[in-house]
Amino acid sequence: MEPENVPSSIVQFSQLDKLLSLGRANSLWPMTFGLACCAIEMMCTGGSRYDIARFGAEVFRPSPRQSDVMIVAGTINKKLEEAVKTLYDQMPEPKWVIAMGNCAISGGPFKVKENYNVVEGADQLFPVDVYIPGCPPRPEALLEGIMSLEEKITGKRRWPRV
Amino acid sequence: MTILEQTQAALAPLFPAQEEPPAAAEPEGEEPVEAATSPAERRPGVATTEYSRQGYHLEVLCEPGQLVAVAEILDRQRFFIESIAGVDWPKQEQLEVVYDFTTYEAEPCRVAVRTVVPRTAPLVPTISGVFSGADWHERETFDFYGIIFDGHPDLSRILLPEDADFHPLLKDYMP
Amino acid sequence: METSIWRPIIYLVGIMAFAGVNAAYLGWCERKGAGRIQRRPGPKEVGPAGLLQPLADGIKLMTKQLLVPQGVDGIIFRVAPVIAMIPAITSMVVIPFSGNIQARAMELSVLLLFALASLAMIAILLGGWASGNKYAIISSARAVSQNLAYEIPMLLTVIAIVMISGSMNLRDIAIDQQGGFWHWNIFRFENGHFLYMWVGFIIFFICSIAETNRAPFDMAEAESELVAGFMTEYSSMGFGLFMMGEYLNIVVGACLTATLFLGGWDCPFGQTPGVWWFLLKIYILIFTVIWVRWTFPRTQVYRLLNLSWKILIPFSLVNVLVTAAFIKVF
Amino acid sequence: MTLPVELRHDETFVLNLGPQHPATHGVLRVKLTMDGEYIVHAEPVLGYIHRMHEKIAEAGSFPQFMPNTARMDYLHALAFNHGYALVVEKAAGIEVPERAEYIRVITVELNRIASHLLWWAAFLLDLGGFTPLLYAFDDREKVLDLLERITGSRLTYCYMRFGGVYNDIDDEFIAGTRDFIRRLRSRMPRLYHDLVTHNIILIKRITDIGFISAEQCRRYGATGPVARGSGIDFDVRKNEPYSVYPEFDFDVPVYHECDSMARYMVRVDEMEQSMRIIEQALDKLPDGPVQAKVPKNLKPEAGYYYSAVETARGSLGHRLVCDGGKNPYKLKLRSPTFSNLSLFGEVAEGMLLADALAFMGSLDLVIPEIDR
Repeated sequence: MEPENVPSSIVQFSQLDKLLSLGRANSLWPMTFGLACCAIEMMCTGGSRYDIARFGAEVFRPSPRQSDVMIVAGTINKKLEEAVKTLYDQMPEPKWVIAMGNCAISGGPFKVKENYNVVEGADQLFPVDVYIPGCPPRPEALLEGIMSLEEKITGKRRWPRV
Repeated sequence: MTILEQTQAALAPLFPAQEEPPAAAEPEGEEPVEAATSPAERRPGVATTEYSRQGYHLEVLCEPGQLVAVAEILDRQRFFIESIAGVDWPKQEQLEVVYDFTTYEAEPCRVAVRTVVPRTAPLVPTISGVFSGADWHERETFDFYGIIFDGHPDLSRILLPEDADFHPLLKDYMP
Repeated sequence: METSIWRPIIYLVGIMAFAGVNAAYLGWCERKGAGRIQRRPGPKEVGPAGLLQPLADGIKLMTKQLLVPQGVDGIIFRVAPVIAMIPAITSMVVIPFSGNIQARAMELSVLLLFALASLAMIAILLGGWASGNKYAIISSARAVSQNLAYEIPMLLTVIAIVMISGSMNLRDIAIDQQGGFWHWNIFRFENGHFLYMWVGFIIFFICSIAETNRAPFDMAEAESELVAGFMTEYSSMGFGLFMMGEYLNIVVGACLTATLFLGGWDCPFGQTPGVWWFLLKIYILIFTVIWVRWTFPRTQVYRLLNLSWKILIPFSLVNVLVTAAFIKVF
Repeated sequence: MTLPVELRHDETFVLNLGPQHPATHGVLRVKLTMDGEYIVHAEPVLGYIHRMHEKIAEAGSFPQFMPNTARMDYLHALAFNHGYALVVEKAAGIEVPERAEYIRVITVELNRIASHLLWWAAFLLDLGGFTPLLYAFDDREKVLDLLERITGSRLTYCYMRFGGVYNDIDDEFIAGTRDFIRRLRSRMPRLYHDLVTHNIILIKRITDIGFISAEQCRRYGATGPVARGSGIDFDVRKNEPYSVYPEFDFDVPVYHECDSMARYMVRVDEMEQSMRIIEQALDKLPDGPVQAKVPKNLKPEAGYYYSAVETARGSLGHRLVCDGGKNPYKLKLRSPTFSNLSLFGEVAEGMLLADALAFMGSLDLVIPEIDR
């Protein structure tokens, strides 16, 4: 994947900016926000085997005010829509969103023609930074998603892609 | 006497039309199975069903007006409510409500109670006064089918948003 | 004194550095320690062994948007985290790190410490109240009742110590215990009688965990009940300051325990005393606090209060009486 | 423990617990009317993860709905697979080969252990104990490895087929399962009981909390560990045996204390019973095919069918109505936690907030299963 072309800001502090983005990328605190099946895999990612703590991202904050990244782990439906939007708005900048699983990407298995209740993708509500496909994605996939987000923030990848 | 027979005996007085001996009632019990697609033709009554095939022992077809009485009898027999299911029969212009009851006793006994109401005026009395658990099940059935449970303490949307104006499980509903 | 201008500056810098490093790196210790207990590596990718993790967290927290939600009491909301932080740092002034490392040897330093400790509770109360969030308000009410309940047994045990040492000066109390672990207050003999001060030590340690709102007494920020408690509405460094204040309170609590009961900077075997012994003792105590947190489930509010009012306070009262009796009567 | 205080209804406030709250395990919302920390009135609000499963069932053919079943109760997905397969097999009159039945039992029970482990972890998390979560996940990962090996997925299995299972098990799976049972048995006393079950804080915290009487269970239709913790000896596997469960010797743990601790103990004991079932099934495992011949286009006879299975949370019912077509005409799912949760409001009244959350944790809620 080519490095993304990030538009430069008006005022630049090149070295400082790099430091800031490094700091942010290495301290991504997700919100405790499980929706459905994917949330279980999200919990597994925090478990001893996968240990999301290695990247400093294990601090699951229950309050949106203190979290940096919202992992949308599951299906959003029409009743929940408003709540999820509110949670997103409550997060302070800079904030990122990871759409975990097919439901959060597009509605997944619920994107059918009888669909009367499921929002077809989190990106219909707010911008999404990283998409992790799978139903549900494996914990490794979530780690990869976290690393992709780091790459997006700093422009550098932690480890070479395998 | 097994629970099944007890229940059958307790329910029998509700359906005076079925005064024939039980032997005669047996074949009639099979009838609703074949006639599933046309609920309109069924007659009220109690009938045993083939457990190994259908998964329940007793089937009660009743008028909506008899529901509370049936529920009270089942309550006395220490049954509990498992679920309430709505079924939509648009061709017959009917809505059907299927109640499932079972018991904690060691001997299995499942009772299905079925009743039909016209699609245009779906009004069924509530049994939430008898079984508290029926409360949410009835709300759900109302949510999905628009069946009004008369006398329900709080018949509101349970699964769909409060402002939803449709009943999604009706066969003719398409978003 | 000729060095009068340099002395405060050196101590100011020293204390600030000590506080800052502790506040930042105790978080790392906690995460690593939790990892150890839970059979996983913990932070390890950010810098060697994850040592740069607190730096990254700090940078992130400092550069995050400082959100002041609508409907909060703006001034108090902004001031509360600072109030949480300041008393913890100020407390360090009177703590004797060793025989000759102490910023100020005040006569009533024990009293000053407890006065400052109460301020930390006020910070929680203000923060929770100003947020205007229902969870935060419940949390601050809990914090106040908890701190009130636990300050009493804590002070009562300290009274016993003060009676033994005959001083309210932390330095004097520590000097009084020099010369090996059998002189420490926890194993104190007086007139040939063993004083059972270990009871006081346990009460004091439990109280200091409760005072710092640590698990299993973390009622105020009980995550699964009150979301994030009084910090629910705080973002960025407001939250960061509360966190740092909490860690500093643990440090102060450990320092106090070490000075009052474990002989301060005294070497356990009667050898050369020094600041390293003091640091060793406080970090052992801090590790115990972390260990307790990751082992026990949280208790209940009323059980917590019952524990204090029905068990700890009577015991510490008896402790005071017995100690007085041993000193005066026998 | 409900304290004898007089609740003053004039100074109450409303506290919204959820839909995003760490203790609700998903997106349940509970509207609490509070007086200080006492709950005056509790009303669960459902539907935040309603995903139209019943509508989707009517739209597709019979096999097409199988993947959906796993996405309802993702913690005990195989039991949902099993329940759906059972009802369709009943309707279509399909015989299942014996080996397939055994494999079904083994996998369902393994999955039950995984589900109980996760409940255990999440319950302790509710009570503020974080470390047990990771120990339980450690063991749970082993189960997931085993199941992944034969089903191909970690969480949302689509393993059962009408008339059998998708994949045969091999020696490595059998050896791995035996290993896992040995491992869990050896870890149970030290890691689970010494650390948690016998912990005085936990015992004080959940004993006498959330009293549900047997009569209350019956009125609300509670099943599973919730009912068994209230002294009701009801387990579909025993009361109404399906599959090959009658061939195994296992007990149904029943506790009469009716509190959260009783429900806790029921689940912990059930893990041991599941291990017993798996061991016996592995010993008796017959040879043979794992999939019966089933017509491609399944068209069960018109009629009403019901099947019940015991999931980790209670009795799961499938009410199937067929009209002779290739789609289920109506499929209603009787989800156990829907009924179990419905008694929350009545029991939580007068409780302290923290106790109510401990009680809620002991109900073992899986929200997508409630909302379907």
